[in-house]
Amino acid sequence: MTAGHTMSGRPTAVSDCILRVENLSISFGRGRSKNQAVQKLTYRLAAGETLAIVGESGSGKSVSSMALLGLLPAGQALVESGEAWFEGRDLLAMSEAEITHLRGDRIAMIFQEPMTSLNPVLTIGRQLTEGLVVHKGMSQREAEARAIEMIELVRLSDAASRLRQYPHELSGGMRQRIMIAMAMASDPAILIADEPTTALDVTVQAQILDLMRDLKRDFDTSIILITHDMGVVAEMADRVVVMHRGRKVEDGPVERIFVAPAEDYTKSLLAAVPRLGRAAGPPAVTSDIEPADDGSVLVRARDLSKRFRSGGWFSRDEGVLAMDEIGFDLAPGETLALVGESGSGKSTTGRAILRLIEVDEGEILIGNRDVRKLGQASLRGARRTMQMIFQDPFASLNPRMSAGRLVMEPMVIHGVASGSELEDRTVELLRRVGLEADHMRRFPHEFSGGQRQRICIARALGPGPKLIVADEPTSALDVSVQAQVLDLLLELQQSLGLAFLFISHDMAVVEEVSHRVAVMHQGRIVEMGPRQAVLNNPRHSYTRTLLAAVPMPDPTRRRGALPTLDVAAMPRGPLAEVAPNHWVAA
Amino acid sequence: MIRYIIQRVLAALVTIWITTIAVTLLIHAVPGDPVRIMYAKFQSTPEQIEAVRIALGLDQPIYIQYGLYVSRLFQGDLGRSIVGDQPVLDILLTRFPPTLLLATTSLVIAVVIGLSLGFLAAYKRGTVIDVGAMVLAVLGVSIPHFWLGLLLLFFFALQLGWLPVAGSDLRSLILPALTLGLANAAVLARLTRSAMIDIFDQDFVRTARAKGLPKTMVLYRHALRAGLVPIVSMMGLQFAYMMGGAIVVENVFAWNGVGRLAIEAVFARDYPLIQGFILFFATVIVLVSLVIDLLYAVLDPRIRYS
Amino acid sequence: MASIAPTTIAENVHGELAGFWLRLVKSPTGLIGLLIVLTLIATALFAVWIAPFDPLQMGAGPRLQPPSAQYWFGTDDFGRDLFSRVVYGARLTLQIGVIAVGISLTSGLLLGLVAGYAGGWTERVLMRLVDVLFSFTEIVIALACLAILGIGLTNAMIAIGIASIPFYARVTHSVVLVEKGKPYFEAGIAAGAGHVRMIFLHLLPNVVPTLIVVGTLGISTAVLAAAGLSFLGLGAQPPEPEWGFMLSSSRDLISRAPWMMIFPGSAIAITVLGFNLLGDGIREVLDPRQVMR
Amino acid sequence: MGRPPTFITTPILALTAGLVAGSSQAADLVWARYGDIDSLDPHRATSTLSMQVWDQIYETLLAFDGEGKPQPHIAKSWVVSDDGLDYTFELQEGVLCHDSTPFDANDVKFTVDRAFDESNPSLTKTSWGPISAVEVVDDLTVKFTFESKFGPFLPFLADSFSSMVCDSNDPETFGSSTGIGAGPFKLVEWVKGDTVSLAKNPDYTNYGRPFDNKGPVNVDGLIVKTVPEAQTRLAGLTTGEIHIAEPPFDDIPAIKESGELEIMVAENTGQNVFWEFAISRPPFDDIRARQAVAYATDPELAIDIIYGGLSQREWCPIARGVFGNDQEFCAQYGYPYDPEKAKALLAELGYSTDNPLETTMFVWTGGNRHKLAEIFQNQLSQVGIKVAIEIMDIGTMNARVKEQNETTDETPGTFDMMTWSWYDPDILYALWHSPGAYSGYNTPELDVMLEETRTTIDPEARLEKVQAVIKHLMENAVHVGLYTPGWEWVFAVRPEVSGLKIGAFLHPMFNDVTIKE
Repeated sequence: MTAGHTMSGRPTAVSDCILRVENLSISFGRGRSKNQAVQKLTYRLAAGETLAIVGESGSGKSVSSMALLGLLPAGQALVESGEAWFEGRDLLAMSEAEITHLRGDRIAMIFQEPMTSLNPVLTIGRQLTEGLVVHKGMSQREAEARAIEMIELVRLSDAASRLRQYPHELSGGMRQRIMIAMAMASDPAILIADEPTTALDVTVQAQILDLMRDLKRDFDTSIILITHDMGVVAEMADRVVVMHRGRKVEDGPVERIFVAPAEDYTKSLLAAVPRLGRAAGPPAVTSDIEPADDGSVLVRARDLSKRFRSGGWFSRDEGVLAMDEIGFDLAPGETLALVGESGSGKSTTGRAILRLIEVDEGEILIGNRDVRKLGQASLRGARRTMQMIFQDPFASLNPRMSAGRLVMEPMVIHGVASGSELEDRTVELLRRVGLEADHMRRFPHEFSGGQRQRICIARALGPGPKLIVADEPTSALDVSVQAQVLDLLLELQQSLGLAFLFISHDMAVVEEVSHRVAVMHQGRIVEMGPRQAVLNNPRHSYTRTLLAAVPMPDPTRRRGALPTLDVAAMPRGPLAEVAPNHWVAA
Repeated sequence: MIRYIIQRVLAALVTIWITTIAVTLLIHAVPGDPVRIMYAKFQSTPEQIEAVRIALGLDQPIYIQYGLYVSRLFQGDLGRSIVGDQPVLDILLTRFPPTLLLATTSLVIAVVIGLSLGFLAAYKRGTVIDVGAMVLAVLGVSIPHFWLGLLLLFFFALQLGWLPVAGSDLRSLILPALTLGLANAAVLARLTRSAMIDIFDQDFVRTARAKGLPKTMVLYRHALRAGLVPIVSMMGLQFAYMMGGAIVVENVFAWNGVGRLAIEAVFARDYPLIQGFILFFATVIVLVSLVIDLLYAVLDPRIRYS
Repeated sequence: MASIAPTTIAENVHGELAGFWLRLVKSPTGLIGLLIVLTLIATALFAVWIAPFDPLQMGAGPRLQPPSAQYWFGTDDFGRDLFSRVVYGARLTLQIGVIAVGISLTSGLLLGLVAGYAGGWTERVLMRLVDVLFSFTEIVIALACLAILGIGLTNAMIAIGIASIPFYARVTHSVVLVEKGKPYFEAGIAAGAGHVRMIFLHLLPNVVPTLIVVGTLGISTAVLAAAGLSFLGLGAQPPEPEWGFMLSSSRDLISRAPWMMIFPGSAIAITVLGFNLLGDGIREVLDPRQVMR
Repeated sequence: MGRPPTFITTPILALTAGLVAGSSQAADLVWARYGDIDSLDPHRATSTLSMQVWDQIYETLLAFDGEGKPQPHIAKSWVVSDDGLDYTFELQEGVLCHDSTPFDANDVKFTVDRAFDESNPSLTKTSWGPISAVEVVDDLTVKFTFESKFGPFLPFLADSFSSMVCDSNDPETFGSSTGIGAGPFKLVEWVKGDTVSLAKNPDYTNYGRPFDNKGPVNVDGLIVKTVPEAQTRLAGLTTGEIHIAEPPFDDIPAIKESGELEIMVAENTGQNVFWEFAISRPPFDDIRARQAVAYATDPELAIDIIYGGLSQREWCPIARGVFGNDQEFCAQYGYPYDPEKAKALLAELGYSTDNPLETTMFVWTGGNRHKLAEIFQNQLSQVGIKVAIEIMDIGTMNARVKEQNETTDETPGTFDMMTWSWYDPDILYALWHSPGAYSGYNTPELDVMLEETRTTIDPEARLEKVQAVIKHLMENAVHVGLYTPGWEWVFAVRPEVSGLKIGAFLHPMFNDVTIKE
């Protein structure tokens, strides 16, 4: 961890306040279905300051910011009370015309989903220049010149040709840069960023955060950063407002919040955040389960390759290479983490092992049975020993079946038990994952995200599997719930001796649960080895970049500047053993 | 884009090819002897009927028949109609244009009224305008267009005498076009409303508002322009409904299009004419949908530059 | 999003169904639609008691009598009581709707389910066939069927049933594709479920709600189509009191006896409106978010 | 020209203006009818609709006078041999076909030879009679030779079924798109199912037809439009787009009161509407079933409801005004309305209202006939005969009736409301002499009686023969007369049109017609 990155952009003195929000209350719906989204929220934003508003989903953090610009849906939302003083005027009292004039000019906003925030049928140039023409009265040519200038500022190559491109021709990261260029073009006093990097890969997130910090310095803009990621808060924020169920829990300078949080909620929030590098210190209690070390192998994968062809009968292009000579072993009771960014092929590999996807070539042995040779019927039988948990708790349960029925399903299929014995096993499994017997009769839509994931786990345990492929099981959950589910998985591995193929993009979570880690990039494993070695002593440039990009939930230890990564020159050859059981692509 | 065009053109050709097969099989699906039923009108002797059966190639195995039918098709010979003992192609060429004229005029009316009503209802979602427009639309969808035709005929032609009851000139096009146009305007309004509501919920509309663009620019440059893509894709299906509706409406107003011809052909079980009619009808719809598909590609850059 | 599907578990189905009816009656469209449809069913069932005269009896009253206290809808040119004919017409209309939709819904469901579930070449061939049928439009397929089967009301019902199979196949296919994409489907396969179990336990229960909505709307389309065919003389034959046929025979007397045209026409319109509103109502209750196009 | 139409300016007008030109010039006479002709070829159709158009395009050798007697026309004189087997005709000089080729004996021979063509004979071949030879003596003289005496030959030569076809016709397109004759009008174009456009024949001279105008017609052209919907025809009449048309029967009283249009009712139409049964198989192979239908139907009530006095009950198998028609004589063997008798007959056959006899009634389109059929359907259902109605054009009906008589499978036999118009009792020969127009009922005994009606020339003797045939047909319920006239005999004419004459046996002629501006 290269320390010593010089701190720039920290405001020396707290100059006068640019935005003062007093007693803001917002509610949705009326009568019985009314819900109080924000209650009496009060906070200040100083000039040149980055204020982070942090909270879990449903805390009202983005609703309160949207209200400032009058962007809440007119029909449903109601600003019950509150004032928002900006440049001597109350934003909440302005007419639609006045606030429209101010939006995009004095206060700009960027959003979470870059893929859908740009109009797919209009060119980038048109969408960049229209704001300038409206607010600054520029001519089309002047606006285009300004737009090119901004594109270069957000570090995108050949800016001029970008104007004629359409959004679908750019990647997620590039589109977010365009959104930032669009917002900063009119040199706004305040930039509101609603979870700007949540949807991006961690390396791209790091670049965007660096860009935002530099732009804030150059344009002397104050930023309201809305996020749920404590790492991003620690890295970017000068001051923090913590929100929970519509209320401000506490606010204050970022160091004070992280080191000495006043409220219990903040304490529990910080405690639940998985911290990368904890493994560097004394081994934490949770991840010391030793896999069977008698050399027996549960899963043996060799040279797995898979190419996805696109298009109809006549497509000439050869499509995307999702898996390229993937090979690894997995011992009973062991957890191997497959980590990498989107498009790295990690979840494809997970599904290929279970033959939910057929690989083009390669060999898969599970409990020394060649899975690829099994006919349909015997494959279905073999599925008893290998189960799967999914990322999206809301969609991975059949909405038409009650919880009990869902958990019973695999057991019924494999004839594990029937009649009253089946009932008892189901109740026992539900209790095992922390639910009660009477949950049996309820339907999926009546459970929270965390409870649903528990049902999925109970379902997977039913037929007594040896291997569980967990595809990003906690990434859709709030941080507090995530911690409980991870603990449950580790405890089950301990008591049932389960082997996990754990797929994730979150290095901190990987560090907490895995015995061994395999880092994947564009379909290949570039580094694989024990967690300790790979995370603390990465030998491959991509692993190093990946680790460096992870924002640290500790304001004192600032992340170093991102090492420049030359993807083309990166070694991608077959793995060589550089240390005991520690392999790196040559 | 090129690949999209090729795909669409190929799909259209395959559709027409399958149509020719279906049309050839049609005559064999007839219970009893189709030739005898068709030529009963001319009290032909059994020998004459046998001669016709051979001329039509009905005694040949299916695939040879199909070959015969297609080879004759390319020479423009769709066989001779029983009713007027005239080449089917000539009849269709004279009777199709009025139907196309009626269908296109009605489509224009439906688009003009339907789109504006749907767009307005979506924009003013939840207000009294939206509810009013949608009540009108659900009524429009429920009123049978042949009854609407009779009502318009009763008021405008018989009571007020403003418009002719029937005829083949321009003034007698107004009532049938209005009947078909209004009926389908209601359908279009409902479809446009749900399409535009989807668009208004999109993130890029919120971005446009967040950029402080004036309401009209948000509505027309962003929302409507993006809404055109799904709406245009509906036009293909809508035109097919128009042509279907025209068949019935023509019989209300004695509009001398192919609709009346088709009904007479069914009554007289004039199979060569029915076969020709189905082939023509399907081909017209396939070609129009192809044109609309290509227009759709031009409108949507995601396809134009894929 | 409450679900109505006939879940395989009996436990709280009762609770769920009751909840459904409660919400349906609460929404105005659902309520009006339900009332109209119930009145139609009642009229059809108790036609014998409701109708004051025998619908076929000529000379039941003076010819071409305008609506009066004794003849609520007036009489036609044979002196038959129009109100009784419209009442008995309800029975035919219901038959048309149920039989036509029965044919098209079941075959369309099967076609769409197989195409969607099988995927690959079967899907491509089946859906290409459906597109071909679509380019024929429903009325042309109906005409072709009538040309083959011969004219008449039963043949018209079958023709309309066959003609709307492509519509149901396409709807089922698109819903199956959506459900197949959801993780719970992959979870079922991962759990080791066979094809039969996947289709009937996982896929069908999630496809059925949409089909209930589409089926209800389909009845109104079928009634409209059948009335259209009878209006052209291809469907109902004399003396059947079918509304479309009554409308076509009213055409010659349109200026002398407009009531002969107004009442059957409005009967069709109200029935179609009823089923449309009921369909919209059910859709609102089932899936408020997904505005089914 | 009716109420001046105020335009509703709708956007579509601008869009489609001028695409479809108006269809008729000012001085054209527009005659709208419920159906179209079947063919322009007099040998390929038998419908009245077709015959009425042949009258305008083709000439006949002789012409009927006011009372329906054949007079010289383009055949200015003729000689009959003593044995009645040879007829020699002298033709008028200078008669031209529409393509200005001369009309002469060769054209006559061409027409007759074509009618007797082996492979494709004329549908009305029998009505020409047993001609054994046609000889062109010289350009203006033609001689017919017969195998046996044939009384009805001369009246036939005045009927449009003997229309003379010019030999310059192109066989490929004759009948479907071309038709050259020597009549008062020339064919311009036939748009199937829509319009037959005819233009004035400038070189026409009227020798024997009973009209004042001896030269070409006064109007520029005659447009014969097909407008199936009666209301549409009425509307056309009121707005002036149509000059002559059959109005909706239900509106005739109102039209008469308003006096806006002149109502003309044709007399002496020679039309006869009658029940005819398929006797090849049950149920109508049994005379009791046929009689049950006759007793169970009340034509008097039906025609009163539908035609309101414009048509009369007809007891005889041949129409009023035709030789041999005698209401009292026919009534003795007729079938008065007697539902009880019908029920009794049906009971004998094992049928009743609970277990009805099921059959199908063929009816042809137009003239409110489908409504008549519904009344009969209702009357028959009251005695226990369940009838499905099948409506078709007359050409198809002729064929289907013949087909029914020739099939002997188990499907129940049908019956039909057949209609024929003929100027001579010889129609009974055409209908019932084996094999018969519909290969229906025939017996050797009836054949002999029918031949005698042809060979006995003396009127009193022929009357006895004809009445014997009528008695036989009615007693066996083979040909049960219903009403006459039955179709297209009512015309509504616009006030500015004068001079329309409707010749005997329903031949509207336009020679004297003028249109006042």
